[in-house]
Amino acid sequence: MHYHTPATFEDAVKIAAACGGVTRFLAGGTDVLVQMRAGAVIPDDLIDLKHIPGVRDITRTPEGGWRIGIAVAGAELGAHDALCRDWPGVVEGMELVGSTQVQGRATLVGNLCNGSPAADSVPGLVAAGATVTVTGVNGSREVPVAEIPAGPGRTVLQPGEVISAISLPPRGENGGDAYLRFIPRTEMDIAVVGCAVNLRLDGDTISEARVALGAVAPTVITVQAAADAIIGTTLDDAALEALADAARAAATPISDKRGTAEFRTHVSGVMAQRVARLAYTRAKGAGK
Amino acid sequence: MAKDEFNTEFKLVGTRPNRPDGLDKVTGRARYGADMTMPGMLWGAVVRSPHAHARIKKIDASKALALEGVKAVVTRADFPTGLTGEDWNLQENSMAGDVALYDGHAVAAVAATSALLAQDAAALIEVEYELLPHVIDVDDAIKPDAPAIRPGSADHSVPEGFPPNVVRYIDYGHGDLDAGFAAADLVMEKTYLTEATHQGYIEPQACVGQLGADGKGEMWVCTQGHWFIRQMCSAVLGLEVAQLRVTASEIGGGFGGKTMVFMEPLSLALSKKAGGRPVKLVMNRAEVLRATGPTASASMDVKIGMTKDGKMTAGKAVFRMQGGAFPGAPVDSALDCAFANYDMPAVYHEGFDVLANRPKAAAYRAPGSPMAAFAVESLVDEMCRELGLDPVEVRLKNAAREGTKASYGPTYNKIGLVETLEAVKAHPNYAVPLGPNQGRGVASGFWFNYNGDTAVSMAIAEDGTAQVSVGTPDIGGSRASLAMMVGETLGVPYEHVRVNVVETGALGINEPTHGSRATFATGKAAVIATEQAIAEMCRRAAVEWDIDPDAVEWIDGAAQPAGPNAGKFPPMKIGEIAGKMSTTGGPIAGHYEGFPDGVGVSFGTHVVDVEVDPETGHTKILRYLVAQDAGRAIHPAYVEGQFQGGAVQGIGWALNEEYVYGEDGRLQNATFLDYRVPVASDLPKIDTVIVEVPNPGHPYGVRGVGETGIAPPLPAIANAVAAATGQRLRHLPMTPVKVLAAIQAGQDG
Amino acid sequence: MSKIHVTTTVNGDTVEFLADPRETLLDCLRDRLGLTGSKEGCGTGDCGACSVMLDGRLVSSCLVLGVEAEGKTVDTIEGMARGDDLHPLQRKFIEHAALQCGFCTPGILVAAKALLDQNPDPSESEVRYWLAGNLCRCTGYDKIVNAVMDAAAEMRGAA
Amino acid sequence: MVEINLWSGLRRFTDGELVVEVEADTIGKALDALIEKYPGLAPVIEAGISVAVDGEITTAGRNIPVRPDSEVYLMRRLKGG
Repeated sequence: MHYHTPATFEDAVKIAAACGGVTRFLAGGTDVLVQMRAGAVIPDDLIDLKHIPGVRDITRTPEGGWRIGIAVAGAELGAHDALCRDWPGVVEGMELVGSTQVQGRATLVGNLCNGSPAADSVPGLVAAGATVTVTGVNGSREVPVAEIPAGPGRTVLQPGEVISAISLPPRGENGGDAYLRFIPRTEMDIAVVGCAVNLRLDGDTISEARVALGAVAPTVITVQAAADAIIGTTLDDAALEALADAARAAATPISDKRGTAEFRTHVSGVMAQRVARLAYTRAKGAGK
Repeated sequence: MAKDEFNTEFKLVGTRPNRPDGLDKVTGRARYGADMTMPGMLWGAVVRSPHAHARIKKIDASKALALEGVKAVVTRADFPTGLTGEDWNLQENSMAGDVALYDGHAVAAVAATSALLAQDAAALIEVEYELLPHVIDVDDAIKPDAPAIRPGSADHSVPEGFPPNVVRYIDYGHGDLDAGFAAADLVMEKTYLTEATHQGYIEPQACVGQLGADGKGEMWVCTQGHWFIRQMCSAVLGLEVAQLRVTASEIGGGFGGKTMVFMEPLSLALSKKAGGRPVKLVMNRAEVLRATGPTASASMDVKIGMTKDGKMTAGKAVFRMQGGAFPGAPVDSALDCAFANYDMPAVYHEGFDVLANRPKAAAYRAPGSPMAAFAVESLVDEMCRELGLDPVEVRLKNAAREGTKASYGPTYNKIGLVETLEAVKAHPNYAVPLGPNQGRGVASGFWFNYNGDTAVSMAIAEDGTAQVSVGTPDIGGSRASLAMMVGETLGVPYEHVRVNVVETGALGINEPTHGSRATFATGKAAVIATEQAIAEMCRRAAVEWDIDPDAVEWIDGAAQPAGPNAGKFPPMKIGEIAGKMSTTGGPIAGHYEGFPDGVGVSFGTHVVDVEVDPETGHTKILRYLVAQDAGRAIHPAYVEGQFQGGAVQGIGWALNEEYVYGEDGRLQNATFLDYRVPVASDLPKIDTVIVEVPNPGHPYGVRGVGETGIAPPLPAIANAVAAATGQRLRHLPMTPVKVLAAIQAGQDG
Repeated sequence: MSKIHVTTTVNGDTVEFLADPRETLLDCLRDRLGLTGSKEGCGTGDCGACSVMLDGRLVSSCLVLGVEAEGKTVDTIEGMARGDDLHPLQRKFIEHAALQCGFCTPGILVAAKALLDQNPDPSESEVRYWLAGNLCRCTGYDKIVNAVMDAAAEMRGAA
Repeated sequence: MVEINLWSGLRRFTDGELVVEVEADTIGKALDALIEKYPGLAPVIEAGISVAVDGEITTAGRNIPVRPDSEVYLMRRLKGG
């Protein structure tokens, strides 16, 4: 295996393009190293992106959003007060990935590119309307996070393409987001169901909402019907009931070692309600 | 015995000194299995079957052997033939013969100059398989038309005409069962299921083995018992036992799983083939889970009769257990434990040891007892609910006591079950009011404890300090408790005693640290050896004083004339006697070789409060209490540690731990990510009460404490979940999926 | 497959080693530098036995490549005591019988120190969640949590 | 004479007897006498058993003394974790 430490993303994609065999980009490494250890993937070329300037930075964009470097670890997100104030749901999703130790390494982009439908950080990013910058030999383009996953373990990235940054929109007024997942233990598990809600209030009434579900479909999904169920409401009992129904209707889970389809379907409604309440409370708090 | 009355005031016993291995273990200096390197050492890797059941048609290692730095490849063809019985089982499990019997079964091994190279070489070994039908579940495996895994492997106990995978059959009991059930007001019969779990020690198996062409070998290995490793490796490889010298490393947990060989013989076989260079083999976690001892899975029918005032009149247990592709599921001890808590006029037990395409089961903490406790203690709780009776009072009413004829036959000596039940009744946890969706569960458990072959040697050093050589690896602090008992007996400070776990060349055979035997058996042996040394020191003093040795007694670490008639001499301290030993007759030592008698059984009672999330089925442990009879706690902190550790393993078994197999017979959760042992945030404090009903068979009253604690959590939590939800879960683990389904079904799960 | 020369600082000492790029930092600490205090319990970041500090941040050294340590600072269990002076956590672990087999102990000590360095007064719940990635199979965690809490209290008193 | 209590599965080898009286003053002699009386028990005993004498279970102990009033039970071989 060859180990590369390019100084720019352009160099990184050039190296990737020149490599004939199995190539992996290395950021936090918490998935790549596990796959190497298991013998599942032993890359011929491993391209470490952490030597590229800026990849560890979290910066405010001129519009008031955020640009997050691809090697920012979960623990660094959690330590960034202003980001946590704006997008607590995005941060808490990332912070649920693995242990404290894994938090010292794991990254948003790595979690996204691993392609797991159960990735904890992805529903929050999707609900927030986050985008990523995809860099290839022919330049860069902005792609919504929601469009990156293509199926379990797969993304739409082409060989040689790499994500070079992740961007969150401006939080704006009276907004709140949240992520919760269901796991059998209290920590250290893969989500059996994950749900993120991002909403905005006009007074007590929800004026905008996005609902994303994880681990109940081949990719993280955006559930418009679930958002519609709570938009225009004050998140009263009827709205919550409609939200749960919409979430369950959208879920098309499989049964596997971590849970049955029936369980996942039911719990997606439970999680949606709990997350919506949390996001609503945060949005109310944000208004004060 | 020096102190066979139990009102003695002790100086050391019952205190909490720091453990002698503590400094090494908090600084990273302690050397475990994988921490050893030897000059000229090679690294090994093992090729394992990806199939649950497959004929091995061809193994081609030519590509691996062509790699520079690859020094040896071994397959079953490199092992001796003609083994029988358990020796053959161990050999077959170490390395598959004609047929791979489970996912993870070793089929070849390779040694090379680096770990990575060995792994790369292993990946290049090509194995051609012919798939055979497999069976995983015990209730499938016992069917008459199940794929026969090893025809002809049933032993003498199995009557003609039994299904092909039944390899042992047990039935026994006493009393008039029909009359017992007829005398009952309520008879209930239910079926309970438990899944296979793994010991889950954090240190994977690791060893460095060296074997020369002259048949002499050495091994460094993490194990609960290095004499067992020596005997088993010798049997598997056809070596002379005494030519193999085995040293036990520090051990990173075992819980029964490190009492037999897995890949250890492979390191020796590779070493021999590589010209005698030492070969290090270290399992990864997936190998540990796929190929080392899980426990059995069980399917159990239990029937109990009870009068309306709670007297148990009869009990019947029919247990089916699979212990992998080899005989050895702990169905007999499970049956023995089933009704051991109770004084019942009639009991009957029937057991089936069944083969399935899974790894060979190893012992796991009180083998069989947790499954039995789950079935019986759940049913007792169901009947208490049905009859509106208090579960602790019913247990007290039926509790086994001194003089009770045990369900497994003999009559109990002094035991402490009643005392544990009284202890939980008196504990504040038992009185905490519960809120919505919360429930409290109670259950008791039992383990025999064990003695086993034991050899100990102790010697006095020139300055009067003492060394004790033992053969039971220290897993939970036994070096501390042994030093305390020796120090107490010798009348010297704890710090003056050093306990060493020595290699196989230094003592007669020792059984492993298993069966909760280290503090009992090695402890008793060490005390007897110490008394020998004391007798010798008294003799030396007598010679010096020119009086009869019988006129000398040993008090507070010194020889003293035994009364005014013996003569007037100032006490001769141990240091003084030791300082002149070279001129008074040479070394002063004591030793013990034997099978220490006087084992005392241990009962425990646990109380757990849970809260169940009615929307997700998630169970949270709110409070947990262990009360167990320790006989006497030598080092109370380590006794508490055994109680707490056992309870938490039981909690894992009850809630989340299980082997999950796919339709293809492959283990799906061979990682700590998906084999879900309890983590710190899952748990509350584990409260403990050390009950002390001293064991008359031990000089300090010790009963083994290591194992009993894993049994009660399974039923206690099931009983608590039933109390919280109104639903009875009879299939472990009680995952959120199962609990939610039971809640939703709204009827008996 | 050529090896890569790595220079890094481990427990305050500048060290050099040759690493195959596939080797983890844990492999390199143990097999190249003889620092076997960090343990491998899983190799997948699920058990915490290999916990070390990398540039001041708690990581699983089984999820870091050895070559990634180039120019960085690594602190392991072997560097926790200052000469004969044990860190309060190390002392409290012995006093509270917070270890049985001791295999998980180095990783838990490194992780617990990382917690107390950033939060000198954690609640019991915070300790339990921080250490959720450090598996212990012997103790049931009870005495570990007690030892961390007691060490924290002592360190606050001493500060 | 001492009474040896068998487990019921062994009845197949003892003409249905569950309690067998043998002349012996040690466990070893008792086991030998059992085998002599019922040769079908030989593989069971040779495969390894435990013996409970007056409530105490032991695996070894051919030399353990038994008296006419001793309570003796044959049990399946015990091991621990």
